[in-house]
Amino acid sequence: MPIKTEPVEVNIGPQHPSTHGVFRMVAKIDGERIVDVRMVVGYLHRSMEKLAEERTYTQNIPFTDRMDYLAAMTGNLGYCLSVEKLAGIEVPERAQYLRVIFSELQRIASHCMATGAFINDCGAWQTPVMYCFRDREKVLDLFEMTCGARLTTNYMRIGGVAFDIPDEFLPALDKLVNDELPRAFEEYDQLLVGNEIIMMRARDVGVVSPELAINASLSGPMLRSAGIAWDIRKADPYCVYDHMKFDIPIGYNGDAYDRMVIRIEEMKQSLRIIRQAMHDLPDGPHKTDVPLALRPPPGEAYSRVESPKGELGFYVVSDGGPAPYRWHVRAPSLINLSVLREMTVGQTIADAIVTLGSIDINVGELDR
Amino acid sequence: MPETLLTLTLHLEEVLSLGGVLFAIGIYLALSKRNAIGVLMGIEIMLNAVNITLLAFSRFGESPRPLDGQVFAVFVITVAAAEAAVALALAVAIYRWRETVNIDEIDLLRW
Amino acid sequence: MIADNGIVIAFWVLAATTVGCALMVAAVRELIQAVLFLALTFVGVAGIYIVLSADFVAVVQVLIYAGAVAVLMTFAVMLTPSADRRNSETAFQAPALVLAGMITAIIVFVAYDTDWPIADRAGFPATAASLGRAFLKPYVVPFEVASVLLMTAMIGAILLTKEEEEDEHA
Amino acid sequence: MPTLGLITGYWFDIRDLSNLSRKIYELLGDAGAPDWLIWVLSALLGTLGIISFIGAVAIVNIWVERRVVGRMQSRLGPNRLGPFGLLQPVADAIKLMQKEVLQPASAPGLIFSAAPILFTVPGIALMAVLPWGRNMTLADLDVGVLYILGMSSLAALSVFMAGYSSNSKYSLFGAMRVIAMLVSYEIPIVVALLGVVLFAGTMNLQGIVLFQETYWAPMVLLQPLAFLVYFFSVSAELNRTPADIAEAESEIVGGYHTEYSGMKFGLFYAAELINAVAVSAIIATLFLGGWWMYKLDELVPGWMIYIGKIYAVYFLFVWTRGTLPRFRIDQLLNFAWKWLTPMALINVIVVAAEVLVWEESGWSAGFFVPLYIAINNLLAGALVVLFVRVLAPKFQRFPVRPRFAPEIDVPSLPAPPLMGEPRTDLPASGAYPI
Repeated sequence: MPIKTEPVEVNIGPQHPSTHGVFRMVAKIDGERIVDVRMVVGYLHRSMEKLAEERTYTQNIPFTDRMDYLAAMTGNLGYCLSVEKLAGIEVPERAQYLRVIFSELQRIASHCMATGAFINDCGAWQTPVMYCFRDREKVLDLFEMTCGARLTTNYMRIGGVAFDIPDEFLPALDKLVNDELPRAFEEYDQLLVGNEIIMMRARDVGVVSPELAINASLSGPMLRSAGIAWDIRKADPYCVYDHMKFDIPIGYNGDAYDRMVIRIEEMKQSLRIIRQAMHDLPDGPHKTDVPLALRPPPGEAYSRVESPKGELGFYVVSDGGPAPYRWHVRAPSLINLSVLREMTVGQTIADAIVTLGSIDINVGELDR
Repeated sequence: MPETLLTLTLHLEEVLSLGGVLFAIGIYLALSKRNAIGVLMGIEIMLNAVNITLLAFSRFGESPRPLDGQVFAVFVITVAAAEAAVALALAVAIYRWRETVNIDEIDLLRW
Repeated sequence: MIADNGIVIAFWVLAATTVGCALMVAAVRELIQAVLFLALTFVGVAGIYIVLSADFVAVVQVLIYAGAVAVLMTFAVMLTPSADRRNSETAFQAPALVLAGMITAIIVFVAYDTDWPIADRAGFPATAASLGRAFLKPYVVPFEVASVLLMTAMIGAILLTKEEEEDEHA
Repeated sequence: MPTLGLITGYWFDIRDLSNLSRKIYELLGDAGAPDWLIWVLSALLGTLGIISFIGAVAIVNIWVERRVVGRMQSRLGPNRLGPFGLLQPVADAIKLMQKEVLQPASAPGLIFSAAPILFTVPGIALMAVLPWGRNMTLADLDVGVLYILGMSSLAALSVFMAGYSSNSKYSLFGAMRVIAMLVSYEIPIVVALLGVVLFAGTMNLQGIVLFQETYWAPMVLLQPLAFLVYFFSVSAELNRTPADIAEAESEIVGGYHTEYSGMKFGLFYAAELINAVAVSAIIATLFLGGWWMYKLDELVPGWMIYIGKIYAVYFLFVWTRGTLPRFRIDQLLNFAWKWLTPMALINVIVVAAEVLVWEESGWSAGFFVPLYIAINNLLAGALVVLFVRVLAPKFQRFPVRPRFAPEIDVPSLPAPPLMGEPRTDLPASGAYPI
């Protein structure tokens, strides 16, 4: 005869240390166990998709910075690719290589943040996140060197990139990818991969089955952790990814631990890509000339990139005017988050926090 | 000891009276409280009062083995701890069964 | 007879605290507050034990009563629904009050009326070692019985609160 | 103890501060002060010393902890205010005092306000029985170890008061977790200290230090298992990572002190530091020899050695806090019941047998102490290995590292440059502001 208890509703967020922004999770709790979860999004809604219909194509690039502000470069890139596809603009080869270099650097920065914050959610007292920040800072230094901004870079342009790299960039990048970051990832390997406490906290927590992952249209590390090999860089290559040699890490069990180690492995693969791109980086212009008030022919285009969070898609409709008629963003944070209920019901609060941390959402992108 | 203004003294009777007062409070709690846990609190206070009495006799009383009072007090504490655990387990079990810990509703054996 | 000003003052202060807290246990309306006052009562009683030169018993009192029993009681209070957390009285309140008053009167009368055999000795020195010897020499059988009792109580408590197997699937 | 020809026993010999206080009492006694005045004054003086030490500890430890953890996190830590940021704790304290003290409208005010004050009591009360030097004990309790246990079990009640009276769900979670932890971790703590008490034959802390001095062996060598069990259990009771589930910031925001602000929160914060130091001091006394350190305590003041040892243990706590992620509550309770309690029980049985053999055989300590050091260390190692082999959670179902996808399953439909025909059914574009 169990004790009769009423489930309690607990608001996890919008003001909570572990919701990574203003996201709210209304958990119905029986003791420490979660019975039901309701997600409330929209606290950071800035109406970007509607605002974009009032601005020219070039003016919309800064919005993409501020969507996933931890991965501004890939946001820039995805949007520029879609407009280039819509307007049929050719991008110079040097710009394509630069785009690959910067989006892979951005992947490293974003995954650093995700890994550190994830272990913070596991309860480490800020130490891993500080280590990850240390390495992320080095990447951001390179961004600052190139385009003057660290976070909201606004670097990609329709038809290329905004600036060519400065002279001191390549030596600095060489030092970073051949010396500093490999050593840092070695450290992550020793400290995080196979760490018993992290395994106790993250193994079999927040499990996504392959069927659920496909049905829910998950992407990125969430999908790959379930053992499904899918990466836009391989499946639908953009820029010069088809020239690059790299491997796609996939998980075994679809749990939070798999996602963490996949992110760490992806950072190492990014280093491989950057080394190849550095080696092959051709000379030439970094940008084609595109009219400031670009008027693409009427039509629609969808292009997608593998952002650190997953498949980041931009759907642009033009009616021939100088501003997009409709602009829609397929935000991986939102779609990956949609399985939160399936992942957390039946777990304890502590596990739910770990699960949420392992999804790696970014509320700027979630609410747009 | 140097001469002080006033010498206060404490006798067995005063300690026994304290024990008596505490015991009475315990009895009042045990008899009058509606909640089973309140009753248990009364019983614990009564046991404490008895312990005070035991220790008072041990301290003041004439005895060949004066420490025996303390030995008894330790036994009382031991038994009281066991009793508290069982009584609280009973309260929880009763609550599961009857969904109340009010003793005037737990009257299955009354008539 | 204790004739040390400090100890006597300490006794009366502690006695007042203890009785006051015990009365508060009866008086407060919230069960959880009653438990907290009960913990204070236990600590006060421990102080009185020290006055009676029973340092071991006093520390055991703090450890078991204030540390364990009070915590167990708070736990039990938490397990009951919030509607039942009043500290209210049954219809026996008035008779209980009369009975308590009578018991107080009787005990105080007996305490002052009886001619107790008083030994005028100083307080005990350290009692822990001699208590330990007492437990293991003259009182070894009660000691073992007490441990068996504790074991039984533990098993009983576990059995009483254990959820039945078939209900786990419900 | 006139050793090495150094002056001793005089009031200006700081190796034993009790010389100084004795001198004061002698002066007072000569001046004709009554006995009770000297008693009260001596008690007040000792209390004042302890309280000022605690005050200094609370201030210094904020700085120490932040700097050390900062160093571990590859950053600097506070370094702006004063030399090496030493004034940072003062600024923190001033900020906390200035903050408005908020109280939930539905919180029972008395319990809510009393909880942080009561929380500081056990840590301070613990300090009274510690032996700071050969003659430096404020309260030389014969049941010191038991007193320590009783005091540390009181802290949970005030934490519970805080959590319950805050009337917030997160606070209540913290309170429930504290009680569950207390019920589980009290047992290994008591049983582990029982081993130490059995060996030393006394519950007096000074006596335990003297035992270690007599046999020239810190208790951590004689009782490694008890040390491990006590260290783990106590870091759980102290609410420090890896066992800080009661205030688990990332899960239940702040646990029992979620709703506290201003100086009430400051009291919790300071009391936590004081408790950590008190527990470090207990470990330093029981396991590391207190003020004794082979022959060093004849040269250096014992209380300095003692404070050094306290901070060495405290560093261990800071280290674990800066390194390890948190356990889940069921894992922690498992750890207490399945690992620590059996280990401590085995330890007590072994120690009882060893002490019995020692006392009955009548052979010299010079034979038994090294033998028992060897036996107990071997036993500790064997038990730890055994428990890890048998009880550690198994994760071998899946490899630790991810595998690499052999091939990407690329769908046969490459996306066309333009999806479908250009749409003509769109409404006419208005005047778009550019």
